Amino acid sequence: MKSELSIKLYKALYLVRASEQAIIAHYLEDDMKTPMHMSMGGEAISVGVCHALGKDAQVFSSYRSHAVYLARTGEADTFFAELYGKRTGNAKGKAGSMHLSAPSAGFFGASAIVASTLPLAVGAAFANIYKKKKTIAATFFGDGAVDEGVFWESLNMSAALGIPALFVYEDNGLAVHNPKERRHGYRSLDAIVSKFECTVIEEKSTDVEKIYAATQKAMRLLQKNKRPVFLSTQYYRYLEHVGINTDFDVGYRGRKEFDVWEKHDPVKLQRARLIRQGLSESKILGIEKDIEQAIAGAVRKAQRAPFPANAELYQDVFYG
Amino acid sequence: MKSELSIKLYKALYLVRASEQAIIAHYLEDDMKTPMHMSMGGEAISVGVCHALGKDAQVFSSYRSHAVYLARTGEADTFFAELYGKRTGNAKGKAGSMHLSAPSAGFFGASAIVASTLPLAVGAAFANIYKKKKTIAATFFGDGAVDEGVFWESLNMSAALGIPALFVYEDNGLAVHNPKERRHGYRSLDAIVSKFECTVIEEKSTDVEKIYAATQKAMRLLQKNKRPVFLSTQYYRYLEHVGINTDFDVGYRGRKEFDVWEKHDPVKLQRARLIRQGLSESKILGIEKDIEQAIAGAVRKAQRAPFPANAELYQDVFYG
Amino acid sequence: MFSMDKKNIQSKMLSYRDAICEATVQEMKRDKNVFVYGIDIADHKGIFGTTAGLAEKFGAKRSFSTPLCEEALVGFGLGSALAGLRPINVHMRIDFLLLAMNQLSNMVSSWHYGSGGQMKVPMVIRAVIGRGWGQSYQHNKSMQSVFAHIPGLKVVMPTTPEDAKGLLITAIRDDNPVLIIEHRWLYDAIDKVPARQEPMPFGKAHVLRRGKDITVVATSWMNVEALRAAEVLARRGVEIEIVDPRTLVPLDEKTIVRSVQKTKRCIVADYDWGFCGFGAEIAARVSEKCFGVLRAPVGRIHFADTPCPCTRPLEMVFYPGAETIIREVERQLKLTPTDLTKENFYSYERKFKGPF
Amino acid sequence: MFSMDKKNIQSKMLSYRDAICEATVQEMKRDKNVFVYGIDIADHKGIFGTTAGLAEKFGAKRSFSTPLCEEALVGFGLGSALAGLRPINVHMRIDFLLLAMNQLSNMVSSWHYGSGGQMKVPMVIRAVIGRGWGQSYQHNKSMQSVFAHIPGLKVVMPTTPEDAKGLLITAIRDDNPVLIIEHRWLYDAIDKVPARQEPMPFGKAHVLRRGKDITVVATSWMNVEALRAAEVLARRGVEIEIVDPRTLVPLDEKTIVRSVQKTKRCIVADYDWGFCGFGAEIAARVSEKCFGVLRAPVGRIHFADTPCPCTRPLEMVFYPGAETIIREVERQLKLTPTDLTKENFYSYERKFKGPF
Ligand SMILES: Cc1ncc(C[n+]2csc(CCOP(=O)(O)OP(=O)(O)O)c2C)c(N)n1
Ligand SMILES: Cc1ncc(C[n+]2csc(CCOP(=O)(O)OP(=O)(O)O)c2C)c(N)n1
Ligand SMILES: [Mg+2]
Ligand SMILES: [Mg+2]
Repeated sequence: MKSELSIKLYKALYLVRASEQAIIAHYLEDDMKTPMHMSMGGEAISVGVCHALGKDAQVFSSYRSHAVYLARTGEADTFFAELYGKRTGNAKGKAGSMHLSAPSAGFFGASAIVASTLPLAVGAAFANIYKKKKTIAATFFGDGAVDEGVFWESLNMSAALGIPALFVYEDNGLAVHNPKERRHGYRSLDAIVSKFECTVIEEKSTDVEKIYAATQKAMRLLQKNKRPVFLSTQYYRYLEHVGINTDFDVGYRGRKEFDVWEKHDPVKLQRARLIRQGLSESKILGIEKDIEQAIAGAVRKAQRAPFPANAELYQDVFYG
Repeated sequence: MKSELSIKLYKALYLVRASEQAIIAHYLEDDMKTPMHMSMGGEAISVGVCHALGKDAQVFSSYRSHAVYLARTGEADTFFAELYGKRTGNAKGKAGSMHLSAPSAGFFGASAIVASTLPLAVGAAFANIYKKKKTIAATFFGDGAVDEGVFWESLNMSAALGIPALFVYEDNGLAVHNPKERRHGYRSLDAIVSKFECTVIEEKSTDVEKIYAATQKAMRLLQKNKRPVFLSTQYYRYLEHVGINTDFDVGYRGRKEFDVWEKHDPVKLQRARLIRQGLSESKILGIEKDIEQAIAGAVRKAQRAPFPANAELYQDVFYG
Repeated sequence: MFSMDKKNIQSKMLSYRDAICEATVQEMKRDKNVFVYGIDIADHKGIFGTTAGLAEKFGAKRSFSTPLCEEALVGFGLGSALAGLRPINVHMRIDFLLLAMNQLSNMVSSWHYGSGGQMKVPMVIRAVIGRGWGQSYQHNKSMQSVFAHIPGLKVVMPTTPEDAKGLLITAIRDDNPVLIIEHRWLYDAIDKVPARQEPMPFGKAHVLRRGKDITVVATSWMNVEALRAAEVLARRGVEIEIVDPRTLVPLDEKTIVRSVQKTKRCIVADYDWGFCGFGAEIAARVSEKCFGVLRAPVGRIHFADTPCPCTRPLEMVFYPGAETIIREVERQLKLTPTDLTKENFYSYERKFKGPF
Repeated sequence: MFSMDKKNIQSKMLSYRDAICEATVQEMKRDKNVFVYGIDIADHKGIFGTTAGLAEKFGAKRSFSTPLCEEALVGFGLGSALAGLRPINVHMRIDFLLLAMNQLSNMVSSWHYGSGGQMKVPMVIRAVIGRGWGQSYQHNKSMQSVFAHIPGLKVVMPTTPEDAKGLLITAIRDDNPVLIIEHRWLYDAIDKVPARQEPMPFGKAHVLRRGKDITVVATSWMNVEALRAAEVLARRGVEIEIVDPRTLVPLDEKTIVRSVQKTKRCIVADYDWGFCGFGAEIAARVSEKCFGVLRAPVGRIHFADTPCPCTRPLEMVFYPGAETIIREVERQLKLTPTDLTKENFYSYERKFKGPF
């Protein structure tokens, strides 16, 4: 039982990690013409939350959405198709990396305007209680997003009106290159948010199962209390803000920090757990290989898929 | 000494109260064609703060700005001229009641977009430290304004960058007709703000001298700490949101509440203090009469003053 | 009272305000996913009476006032629409809606497109424009050109009570974001409105008045001014044709062009500033589509290109009106100026009461 | 390096990016009240290099990165300007500036007017537009018409490095709010720029190329496309005249009209959407002022009226370019289509490098 979930989560983590590695391997071919905000380092949060939420949740995210997309859909075919700008992408190539969505898998979309999905999650959560559904609406956002007024508006509104939205705060300490110490006029955001009619759950681990458990707790409290939950998480962004490279040499941060965090790498942690649980190295290698092959296949299919026809530019401006 | 200040503050309070009474007396003549957001009930805050700040402060306010204007300028001539839409108003009639300003008296303007002057005060405060001036920049705003994202943005920005703006929070419990309990997703705003790098001073009295003293304290701390101060005050709005009438009968509040507050009416309180300090009733009546005459004169002058010429419509769109 | 129970195809006299109320009630009864929210929409004043009684009829769940946070409110509507509701978000002034410009232009307008058509956004935003009592520069904007500029938003400006009702019904049933812009001086106008009204199609202009001499394309309140101008001009035998586009997006260019092809002259009287305004769009299109037919350049009537001043005399110059239209017609037709000294034009105190 | 010490009237080759840097440095040296702030303006990338080195030269007090809060940032600038500073607020994308639409349209644009001329607002806002690498619909807007629509804002779109420098200097010295819109593909363009430059007057269009056959009024990047189109067309003897308004507000209508009166034909190629765009304003004005002179309706070239898609093939259709201009010229002049199969047009990978 326990171990089945552990494997499932490992697969999900590995799918994200290996997909981003495939992006790195292929990006310089210049066929994925879309700016990449890589999830690497933060996989445990997206995977833990998305898996705990289950199939029919409504999830929103920022442009840093690869992990969310892959955790929601569990497959790489439409992912790479979208990155390659192909008709076979979920958005037919119109979205690219910054606007991924998969509504049928409960991923309601990513936005490249910082903090802009926060009120959407509140609105979706409202719709759920309106319709007396237990579905949960959640959004991911970063430590830059909380600088924006709409974060506070969304927090206040959901707290004042008793709307059980799940706010997943992903603190990587940076907005582009600017550390939060220079942007946050306070020491502890968690302390502030807990003064709102909002439940704060802190889980600052890169262990996917801890995130998973924290999310389950959040779900219980959302149902029970009819008020929002602020799930406060933390991770280290391995790569540059946008792009596929590390940037430890440009001045604003150093490699040392990475080395510390890398010891708690979410993928490694979960792999070690599987070993502890008695899964053999070869079984794990088998799992990894399957995923890698699926990704390689997805990349190949995406490369070969057709672009949308020119006329499609004008489609879907309006529905109907 | 003490008593001189008390008299000065009483004069200022009385100027506001009597000016608004003159508005009520003349409004139905339909010559002051501008929507009136009356200060009545909140005079102690505007007067206490503005007088403590002294001549060269830079003060911003919301559309509920009669008291601020009169406390900054100390005279009613330009005030009524502006309300009557006349050339002799500070803004030549272009501003009306909602956009009063008197930069030479350190009133940098009022805005009818809720919360919109908050960042202006931060900007002005920044300019002062930039220029190494001790001038203080302040803005008044209400319990509706703090719902808006820009309140939080301004608070956060000034706290993060160490900008000593003075935020004067005037809590009258209402935004139009909507009580704060329905809009605020928290119990204590003061508790939240004090978790920012911001000094919170609570002074929830209608006694102008207490507000004055609290403002002096705020000024000391602004200079010392290089961070914003949040001066938290409270009052009861005597009249309807906009207009010259009471509205205890329309359903959202009752007269009882008014009766309680009216016992601590800011004008009465200060008058009683003067009596206690030994000022005779007839001296006080004399003061009041002088002010009433000045106001009557101001109204008369405003009524007789010319409107701006039609061509002035096109002036001052751009400077120079 | 309005009733869904009996089929009722009669008309009755109704104010624009009540027409909006009726449409809202009708649609809230028809579809339980429709709800109304916004700042101060559920108080005793009910946005000039246009949302009055909704909370009593449908409960606080489907009609409620909110905290003051326009950006979040519009995003909230988007999220609720994506999750299956049909929100109606009301803004007391369009000036306040500008705080939500990001949600409108970056989010609401593009979510359907950006998802490759997977998600849809059935959302109505109602925003009030119009003059008041010395409202000055933060309570007077209109800016339909700004919203119409953004692909993915439909923009509606109803003039008559019947249009207000029919177009709101259509907007609520539309699976796209629709912005409805309502002039507050129109709320008092009373006219015939079908008791049970069907949706009124978007993209169909309304010829408010037939005339042979010149076409006036007018938006919102400017239609009232144009009708008043027509009255005055008719007395000297000049017949103006008034075309109300009703929906700016989608635009019924055909009806406008057909009218100008008949009259060979065109004025566009837009309730907004001029520079890059909707009037510019109409002037550009008419100049193109009626090239060689037009006897004179298209005349453009609009606000003065200044912030709006408070004081009444300047406000009167700021806003164009019937007189402005009359003078422009005279200019184009090379007529001597009509004596207007005895005319009574509309004002804050002397409101248009209908019928159309 | 640029130096204020010696009077230097020579020109040198400079990129648009460096021209902006130089203007900023020159003005910050000249006036200690000038400062630069915004999201990520002081990092090692320095807004595509346009703010690079300022923090080192002038310290963190006069050049600093801020929290992410566009609305507050613009209001902050307004407040600082009222208190005597001359802020320059930079936005990495104009799409983000839309979060501050309220401050721009309700506050910054009107504070001077609303105070009866008592207070002034010397404030510069620089905002970046332009294509990138599949940027999709939230990083592609331009919307100059929206800003130009608002009375009280000056709107500038420099095309050449010299203009970028001269107009920025003017903007900084202007006592009014000025929005400068810069296309990121222009940053790499290198051209002659006077080392010590005087302010360049607002309201003066730049005739980038003389020609007798047709006038192309182009904004920002569209000038580069127009020049490329001119090259191709010149080979078959068609000479287009290119007029770059440079400042939309104030607008130099005279130069545009004079050109069209000469060529008798006009195309407006605007880097933005079409509906109620700046192109509509130009088309309306030219149709009016050149009535009877125009041999054909004004042609309008603009973005497709859709949100911008990510995938390159559709993005190529979304954005107009030299080819669009060539086809429109051919259509107006009734020419057979030029064979363009061997032409190399500009793209993300094949950037225009100057000179003009
Ligand atoms: C409203 C807005 N302002 C600025 C930007 C530019 N920008 C893109 S990402 C980013 C930093 C966001 O930081 P954070 O929220 O912590 O997310 P992270 O990138 O760390 O995941 C900024 C400033 C933007 N996209 N939207
Ligand atoms: C951005 C914005 N939204 C809505 C309004 C409409 N409105 C005017 S005053 C007001 C209430 C403000 O309440 P508060 O800040 O407490 O100030 P008070 O009127 O109590 O002094 C509202 C909602 C507005 N002017 N601006
Ligand atoms: Mg971050
Ligand atoms: Mg209040």
